[in-house]
Amino acid sequence: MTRRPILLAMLDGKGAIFLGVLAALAVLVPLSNLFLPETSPLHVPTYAVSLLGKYLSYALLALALDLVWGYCGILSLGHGAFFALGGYAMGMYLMRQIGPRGVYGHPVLPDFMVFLNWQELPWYWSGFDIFPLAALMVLAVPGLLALVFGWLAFRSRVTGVYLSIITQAMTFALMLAFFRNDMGLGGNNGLTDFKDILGFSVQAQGTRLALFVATVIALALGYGVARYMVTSTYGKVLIAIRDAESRTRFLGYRVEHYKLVAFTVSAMMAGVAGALYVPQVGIINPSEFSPANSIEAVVWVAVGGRGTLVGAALGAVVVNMAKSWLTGALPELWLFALGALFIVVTLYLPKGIVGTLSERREKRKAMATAKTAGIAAEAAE
Amino acid sequence: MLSVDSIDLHYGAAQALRRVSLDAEAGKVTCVLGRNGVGKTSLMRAIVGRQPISAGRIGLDGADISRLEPYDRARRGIAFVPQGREIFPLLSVRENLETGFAPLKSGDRHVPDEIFTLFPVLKDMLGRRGGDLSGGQQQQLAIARALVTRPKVLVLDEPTEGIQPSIIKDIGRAIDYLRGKGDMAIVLVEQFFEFARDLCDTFAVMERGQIVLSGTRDTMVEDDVRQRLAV
Amino acid sequence: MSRLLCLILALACGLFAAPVCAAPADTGDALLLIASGRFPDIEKGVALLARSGDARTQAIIEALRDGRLAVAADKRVVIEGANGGWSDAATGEALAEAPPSPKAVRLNNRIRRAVEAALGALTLMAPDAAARRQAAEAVFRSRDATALATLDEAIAREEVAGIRRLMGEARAAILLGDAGASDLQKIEAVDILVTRADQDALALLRAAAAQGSPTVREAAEGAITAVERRLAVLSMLQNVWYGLSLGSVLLLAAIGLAITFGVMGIINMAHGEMVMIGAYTTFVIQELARTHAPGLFDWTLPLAIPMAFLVAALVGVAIERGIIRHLYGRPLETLLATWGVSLILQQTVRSLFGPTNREVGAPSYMAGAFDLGGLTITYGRLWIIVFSFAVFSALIVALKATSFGLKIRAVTQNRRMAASMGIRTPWVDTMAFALGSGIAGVAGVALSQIDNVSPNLGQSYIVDSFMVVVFGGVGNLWGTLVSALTLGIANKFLEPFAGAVLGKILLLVFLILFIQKRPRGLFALRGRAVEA
Amino acid sequence: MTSPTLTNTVLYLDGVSVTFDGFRAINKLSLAIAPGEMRAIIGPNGAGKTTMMDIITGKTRPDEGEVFFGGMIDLTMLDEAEIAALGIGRKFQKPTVFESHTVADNIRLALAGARSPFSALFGARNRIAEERIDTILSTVRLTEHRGRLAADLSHGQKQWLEIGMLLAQDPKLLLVDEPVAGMTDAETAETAHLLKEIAREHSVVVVEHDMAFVRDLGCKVTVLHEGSVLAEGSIDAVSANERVIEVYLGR
Amino acid sequence: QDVIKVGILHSLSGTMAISETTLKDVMLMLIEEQNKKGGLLGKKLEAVVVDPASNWPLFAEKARELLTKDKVAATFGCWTSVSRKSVLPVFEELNGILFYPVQYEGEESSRNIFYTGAAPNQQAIPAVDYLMENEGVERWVLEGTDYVYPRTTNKILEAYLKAKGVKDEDISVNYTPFGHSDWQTRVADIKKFGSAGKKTAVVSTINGDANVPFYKELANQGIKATDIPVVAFSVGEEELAGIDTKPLVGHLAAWNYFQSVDTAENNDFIAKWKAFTKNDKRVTNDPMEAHVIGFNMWVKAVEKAGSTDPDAVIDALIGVSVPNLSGGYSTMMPNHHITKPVLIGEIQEDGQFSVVSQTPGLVVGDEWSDYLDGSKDLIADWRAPLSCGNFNVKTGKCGGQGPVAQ
Ligand SMILES: Nc1ncnc2c1ncn2[C@@H]1O[C@H](COP(=O)(O)OP(=O)(O)OP(=O)(O)O)[C@@H](O)[C@H]1O
Ligand SMILES: Nc1ncnc2c1ncn2[C@@H]1O[C@H](COP(=O)(O)OP(=O)(O)OP(=O)(O)O)[C@@H](O)[C@H]1O
Ligand SMILES: NC(N)=O
Ligand SMILES: [Mg+2]
Ligand SMILES: [Mg+2]
Repeated sequence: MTRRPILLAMLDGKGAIFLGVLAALAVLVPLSNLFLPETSPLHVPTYAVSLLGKYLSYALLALALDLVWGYCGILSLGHGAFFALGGYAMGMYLMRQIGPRGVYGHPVLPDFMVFLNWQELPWYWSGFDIFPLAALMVLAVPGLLALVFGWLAFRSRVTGVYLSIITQAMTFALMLAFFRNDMGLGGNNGLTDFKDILGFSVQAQGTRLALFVATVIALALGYGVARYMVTSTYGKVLIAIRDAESRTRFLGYRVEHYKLVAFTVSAMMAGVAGALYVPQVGIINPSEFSPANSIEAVVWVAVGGRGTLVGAALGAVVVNMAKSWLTGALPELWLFALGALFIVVTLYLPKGIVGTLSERREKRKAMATAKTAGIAAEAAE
Repeated sequence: MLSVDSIDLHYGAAQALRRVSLDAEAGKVTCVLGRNGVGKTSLMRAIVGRQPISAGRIGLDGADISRLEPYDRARRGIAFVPQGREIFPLLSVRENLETGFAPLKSGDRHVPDEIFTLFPVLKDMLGRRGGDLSGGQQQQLAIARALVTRPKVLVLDEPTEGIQPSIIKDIGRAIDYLRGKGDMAIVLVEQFFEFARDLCDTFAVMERGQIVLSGTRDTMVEDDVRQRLAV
Repeated sequence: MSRLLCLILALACGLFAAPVCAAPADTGDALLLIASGRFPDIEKGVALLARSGDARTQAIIEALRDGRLAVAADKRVVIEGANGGWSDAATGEALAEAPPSPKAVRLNNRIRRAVEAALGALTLMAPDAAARRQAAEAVFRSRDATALATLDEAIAREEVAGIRRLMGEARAAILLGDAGASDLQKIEAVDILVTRADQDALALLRAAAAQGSPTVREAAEGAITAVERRLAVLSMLQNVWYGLSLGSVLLLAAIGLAITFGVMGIINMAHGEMVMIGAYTTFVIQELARTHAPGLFDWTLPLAIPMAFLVAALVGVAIERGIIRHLYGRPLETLLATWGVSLILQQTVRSLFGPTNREVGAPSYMAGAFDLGGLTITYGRLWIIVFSFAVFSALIVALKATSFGLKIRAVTQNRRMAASMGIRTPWVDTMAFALGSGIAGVAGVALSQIDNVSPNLGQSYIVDSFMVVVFGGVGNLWGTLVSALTLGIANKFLEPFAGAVLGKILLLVFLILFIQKRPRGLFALRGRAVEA
Repeated sequence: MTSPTLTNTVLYLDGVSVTFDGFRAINKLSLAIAPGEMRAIIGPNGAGKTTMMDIITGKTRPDEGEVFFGGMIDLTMLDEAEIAALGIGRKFQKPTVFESHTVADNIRLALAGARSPFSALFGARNRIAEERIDTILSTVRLTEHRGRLAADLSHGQKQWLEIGMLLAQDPKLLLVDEPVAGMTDAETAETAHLLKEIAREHSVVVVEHDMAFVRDLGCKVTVLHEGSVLAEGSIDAVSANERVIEVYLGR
Repeated sequence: QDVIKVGILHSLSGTMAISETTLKDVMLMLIEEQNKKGGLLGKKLEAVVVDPASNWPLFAEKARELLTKDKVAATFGCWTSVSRKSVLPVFEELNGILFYPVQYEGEESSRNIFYTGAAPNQQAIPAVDYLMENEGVERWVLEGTDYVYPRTTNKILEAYLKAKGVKDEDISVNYTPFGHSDWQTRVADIKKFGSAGKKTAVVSTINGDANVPFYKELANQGIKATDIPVVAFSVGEEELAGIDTKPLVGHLAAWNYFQSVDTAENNDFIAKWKAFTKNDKRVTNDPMEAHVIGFNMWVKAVEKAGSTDPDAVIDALIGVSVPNLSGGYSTMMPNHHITKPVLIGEIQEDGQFSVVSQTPGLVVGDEWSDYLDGSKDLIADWRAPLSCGNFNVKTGKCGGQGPVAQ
C-alpha cells in the first residue's frame, strides 16, 4: 500500500512547472505591484493584476472543462452556465454588501428591486449576506445543477453531440431565464456596482491583490484536484470510458457514476472560477450564459491542448491575453488575427500547444527507446 | 503483375517491415503467413497504400505505384479485403456493394451475378444495414464488395476469420475459381495453415517484419513453415 | 387672408352640418388650404376637394398621395407629371416651363387617411377592378357616411361578386356606425358583417353592441359570439401556420448543417456565416439590379438562388481545401478551426459591407398577404415554406438516389475503406462540403427576406440549427425535417400562453427531457450498426 | 420458477426470443450451463451466437424468455455493469480494448476489485495487483508490449489482450466469442489449453468456428441455427449430424 | 506630453457593432477636425480606439485600460445601458469622464458620466403626447425588448398614460428577447388588439436587430401607419438603411435630431460626414449628434478649465452651452444631462424622417422620473455644495451616489 506513486505522478514535469509558475505569480505579482516604482518596466499595474486574475479564473474554467472533455469525452457546450452560476452566487453576496449605499438608499433591497417595486427580498436571496453561506452556494448551486442534469443525462446514456447539444440548451435556457427581470436577479443588466467584499472595498489595491492571490491558489488547488483525479485509477477509468464506453460497462464499471462525479466536480470548479471572476471584473450578467461563451471556453481548451490540464489553463490565458491585447491594438482587425490563431493552431499544433509539445518530447523518448529495443532484439537473435 | 521490392515501413519510430519483397502474378495465389504481429497486415497496408513506405518500391504492371493515393491504386485494379472487414455500417448491403462501382465505367456498374452465386446469403440481406450483419456475414460482404470492382489484384487479409467451416470451403472454392479465370493476382494473408496450403501457388513466411522463408507450393517444406508459425 | 378665414368657416359648416350648409366648395379654395403647408389645413383642403365634385379632384389627390403635388415659390399649386413635366393643379394645363422652386406638399398620417378616404369614394366606380376593390376596402375602413350615396350606386353597377360583397360590407360598416340609420338597417348590417367574421367585423359589432338600441344590441351580441367562435378556431389554424413557417425557416437554416455536420461529422461553426454569405449575395444582386436594371428587381431572388449557392459553395470549397481537409478523423478539432473561420468571415463581411444592416427588398410576389378563409397568409412566408420543402426534397434525392450521395455516406462512415474502394475521397469531401455550404447559402436568400442582413446574421441561427439537427437525430435528414417543424409549431403554440421568452425556455427544457427518452434524437438509428 | 435445473445452473436460458426490425435473431432459445462446465457453441454465421451473449451480458434485452444467473438472479432486470459485477466476463468477437491505455493498464482496469468511483479515487494501488498483471501478461505473451498503447497492437495481439483482460476480471462465468480467430494453429492449441485450465474452476462458454480447436476443448457442443438449438452433444456426435453438416460444416 | 488622448469605447464587433461603429467614426472625424483647428490647449488630440466587442465585462476592462494605461482625458462610448452600468464603477473609481450618447432609461446620475442622449422625458413622453393629440390614440401597445431601458420607459409611460385617464385594458405591455426574429404571433396580436374599435398605436422600445424583422412583418401583415402607427425610440436613419421603407411610410420615431432637419449646422455636418466617410449614402442619426454636442462641450470645458484635469473639467462642463444641429443651443445641466428639442418624424420612402412635430422649446433631461415612486423625490446636482447624484428632497439626504469616497 503506497500512495507515493500518485503524488509523484501528479508532479510530473509539466505539473511541477505549472505549479512553480503559479507560485511565482502569487509572490512576484503582488511584490512588484506594491514595491516597484510605477516607472519600472517590471512594475505590474493594479489594473493588470485584475486582468491577470480574470485570465486565471478563465484558466480554472478551462481546467474544469478539460477534466470532463479531455478525460471523459464529455464535450460540454454549457460549462459557462456553471461558471455564471458561481458568479451569480458571488454577485448576490456582493450586492447584499452594498446595503443602504444603493442609489435609492434602500437598506436591504438592491436598486433594481426597488425600481421594479419589489417589497422584500425573494427567498432565494436570503443568507447571501453571510459570506460562508454564499461561498457554499458558489459550490452547491453549480454542483447541484450538474448533479441533477448529469444524473438524468448519464443514466439515459445521452452521449456525444447529443449531450453537447443539451448542455448547450441548458445554458441557453438559463440565459433566457436570467434575462427575465422577473427572476429577481437584475435581468439583462445583471449585478454590478459592487462595493465591498468581506468588509474590504473591492476597488482597493490590497483587495485586488488578495483576489488575485486567491485566484492563483484556487487554480493551483483546482489543478491539484483534477490532476489527482486523472492520475488515480479513477482517471484511467475515465479515459477508458472516453475510448470505449460500453466496453467499460462490461468490465463492471458504473459508467454513469464515474461521469457524474467528474461532471459535478468540474461544475463546482467552474463555479469557483466564476465566483473569483466576478469581483475582479465587476459585473455578472446573463450574457455569461450565452452559448458562445461556453464554446469559447472549449476553444481555449483545444488551443492549449485537450486532455493535458496544464494546456487547458495555458490556452485560456493565451487566448484571452491575445484578445485583450488585440482588441486594443488592432480594434478593427483583431477578429482576423484571433480567427487565424485558431486555424493555425488546429493545423499546425493538432494536439494544442501543450499536447503537441509533449507529444514531440514523447516521440523523441520513444525514438530513443526504440533504438535500444532494436539493439536488444538484434542481440536476442 | 504486382511486385513489392525491398520495402521498409515505419509506425512512427517503430519499424514494422524491413526490406520486404514479394511478387504476385495473375492467375496465381500468393500467400503470406506468419505469427501475430509479424507485419503481415502492415505489408498489405503498404500494398494498398494505407501506410506510406519509407523505402523500396511497389509496382503494378511495371508502373511504380508506391506514391499513389489508395483510391488511385484501387482505380488501377487493387481491391482490398481488410482484416476486421470494415463494412460501411450504416449502408445497406446493396449500398455496400455499390461502393465498388466507383472505379468502374458507367456501363459496368452492376453487381455481377457470380457474386451471389458465391455468397448466396447476401442476396437475402440486400436491404439490411451492413453493420447489423453477423461477423461472418460481414466477412462475406467484404469479399463480395472487393469483387464488385473487378480487380486485377485482390488483397485478402485473413478472409476466413470468423467464418463457418462450410463457407470457408466456399471461399476457398471462390478463390480457386478466381484464380482459374487467370486474369487476377491474389494475395492472401492467412493463419489457417491448411487453408493456405491448399490454395497457395507461392508463399512467403514472415517473422519480425521480414520475409524469412518463401517459395512455391512444390518447394514448400511443410514442417519448416509450421515451425515458423509455432509459438 | 380673409378669404382663407371665410373658407375655413365655410368648411366648418361643411364638416359638421353638411346637409344644411352646402356651401359650394371651390377647388381653388381647397388648393389654397393645401398650399398653406400646415398639416391641419392640408387635411381640410383634402376634405374640401373631395366634396367639390370637380373633375380634377382625383388627379390632384392622387398627385398628393404620390408626392407629386407641389407648391411653387409663387404659391401656385402644381403637379409633376410622370415624365417630369409640370401642370397647373387647378386647371390641369401643362406649364411651358418649370415653376420656380416647387416644394412637394408633405403628408402625415391624418392626411394620408383623408386622402385614402377621398380616393375611396372617388374610385368606387373606376373601370379597373383592382382599384374598385381597393376603394371598397378604403371606404370600409374610413366608414365615411358621405360616401353612402356613391356606394349605393356603385353596388348597383358592380358586376364582380367579390367586390360587390366588399362594397356591401363597407355599406354595412357605415350604417352600423351611423346614428341616422334605422334599427332594421342596422340589423341587416349585422347580418352582413357576421359573414365577414374577422377582427374588423368583430370590432364593428362590439361597437354596435355597446351603443345601439336593445334590438340591435341583441343581434350584435349574437353575432359577436358567432364571430368569436370562428376566430378561435382560426387562431388555432393560424398558429399552425405560423409554426409551419417558423419551422420551415429553421429547416432552411439547419439543412446545410445536416450535411456538413449530420452527414460529414464536421462541427461546422461557420455554418451560420455561409447563410450570411447567401444573404449578402442577394443584397449584392439587388444592388446591381437597383442601379443597373430596376426593371429586373422581381427577378433578383430567382437569380440570387443559384448565385448564392455558387458563392457559398465556392467559399465552402476554399474552407474545405484549405483547412477541413487536414482534420478528417479529428472531428472535434473542426470545431476550433471553423470557429476561427467564422470569426474571419464575419469580420470580412463587416469590412466589405460595413457593420450595419443592408437592405434586401421584397419583390412584388413576396410582399403582402392574402386571406384564406380567414387565415392571413403572407406571401413571403408562403414562398419560404414552399422553397424550404423544395430544397429539402432536392437534397433527399441528391443523397439517397445518386451515386454521389452514396459516396458521401461511404466516405463519412469509413474514409479509409472508401478510398480502398476507389472513391476519390478528397473530391467527395470537397463536393459534399460545398453542397452543404451552398445549401446554407441558399437558405440565406430566404432569410434575407425576413431577417437582418448583417454580419451577425449567421450567429443568430447557429444554435438553433445545431439543435434542430441533433433533435432530429444526427445523420437523418427526415429527422431534421420533422424536428424543425415540431420545434416551430411547438414554439408557436407555447408563445401565446407563455410569452416568447418563457415559451422558448419551456421548449428547451422539453428538448432536454426528450433527449433523455431518446438519447439519439427523434429518428434514432438503432442496432448494432450504430455502435459499430 | 424453482425448477431443479434452475438451482444448480450457473446460467439458465429458457424460451428466449429477440427480434430486430422484424428479423428474429434468437428464437425460443433454451440453454443451461452447470457450474464448472465448459461449453462450446458453434453454428452458422448469423445463427445468433453473439446475440445470445449480448442477451446474457445485458447489451440486448430479450423480447421474451428468462435468463437466470446462479440459479436465481434474473439478468434481464440488470444492466451491463451490474451483470459484470456479478461475475460474468466476456471477450468480444471484434476485439475491443482501451486504445489510449497501455497494455498493462488495460489489464489493470479489468482486474477484479472494487468498481465504485470513490474506491477508484481514494483506493491505493497494491503490489499484489502488479504481480497479477505480470502473471497475466506473460500468460498472454504480451510482457514485452507491456508499456505500449493498445492502439498500436496488431489484430492478433489485441485478441490476446482481450483474453488477458478476461483473465484479470476473474469472473465466475466466461463468455468467449471466437477467441482464436486470427491466431496461428500453434496459438490456437495454446488457447485451448489455457481455456481448459480456466474451466477447472470457472464456467466457460466458447463460441468458435475452428473445429480443430473445438475438438481440442473436448467438451459438450451446442449447435445453434436460426436462433435456436439445432443439436447438442459431443463433438463427434454433432459432426456426424446430417443437419449440422448441411447448414454448417459443409461437405 | 504633447498630445491629449481621447478614448473611444464603442463595439466594433459583435451584436452592437451595427450601431456603435458609426459612433467611433464620427468621433474620429470630430477629433480630426479639432486637430485641423489646431488641437486643444495647443496640443494635438489623439484618438485611442478599442473594441469592447459587445461584451459587457470587456467594456469594464477596456475602460480601465483606457484610463490607466492610455490615461485618456475623456472617453466617448457605450450604447447599451448594461455596458454603461458595467463601466460606471470604473469611471468613478479612476475618476474618468465618460460621454454617453444614447437615449436611455434615466434613473442614474454619476459624477463621472455626462449623458448627452435623451432621458425618457425628452423622447417618450412627447411622442405619446403627439399621438394622443394628433392621431387621437386611445389604445396603446407598449412593445419592447426585455431589458431595463424598455422596462423603465414603459413603466414611466404606463404611469403617464394612466395619469391621462387611459384605462388598464387599453394598455398592452409585452417584452421579447434580444434578437427576437419571429414576429408573426406578436404582430398578429397587435393587429387584434388594435381592432377593438379604438384608435391604437404601438410604442416600440424594440432594440437593435429585432427591429428589421419586426418592421418586415408589419409590412407583410399589411399594418399601415394610417391604421396602427408605430412610434419607435430606437429606430433611426441608420436602422432604416437596412429596411425597405416603402411599406413603412408614416410610422414614427421620436428623437432629438433627424438627418432631415434643415439647418445650416446640420447641412454642414452632413456634408463633412459624407466627405469624411467618402460615402455619399452614409446617413447621420441622433446618437451621432449627441456625440457632436458632447465633444464640443468637452472641448469648451477644457478650454474653460485650461487643463484636462478631470475634476476641473467635470466642474467646468456644467453650464457649457454649444450649438446642437437642429438650430438651437444645448446646455449641460447640473444633473449631467443636457437640454434638447424633441422632434417627431414620420418615415419616408427614402429612409429619412419627415419632421411632423417639434417641441416649441428645449426640454431638460430629467434623470429621476417624476412618474416613478422611488425616484420622484430624487434630484441630481453636481455643483458644490450639494454635489450629489441622488439627493432626496423629502429627507434632505444624499443617497448612495454622493461624491466618490476617496
Ligand atoms: N441490430 C440488429 N438489427 C438487425 N439484425 C441484426 C441485429 N443484430 C443482429 N442481427 C442479425 O441477427 C443475426 C444473428 O447475429 P449474430 O451476430 O448473433 O450471429 P453469430 O451467430 O454471432 O454469427 P457469426 O458467427 O457470424 O459471428 C444475424 O443475421 C444478424 O444480421
Ligand atoms: N497503427 C500502428 N501503430 C503502431 N504500431 C503498429 C500499428 N499497427 C501495427 N503495429 C505494430 O506493427 C507490428 C506489425 O503489425 P501487423 O498488424 O502488421 O501484424 P500482423 O502480422 O498483421 O499480425 P496479426 O496476425 O496479429 O494480424 C506489430 O508489432 C504491431 O504491434
Ligand atoms: N440605452 C439604451 N437604449 O439601451
Ligand atoms: Mg494482421
Ligand atoms: Mg458472432
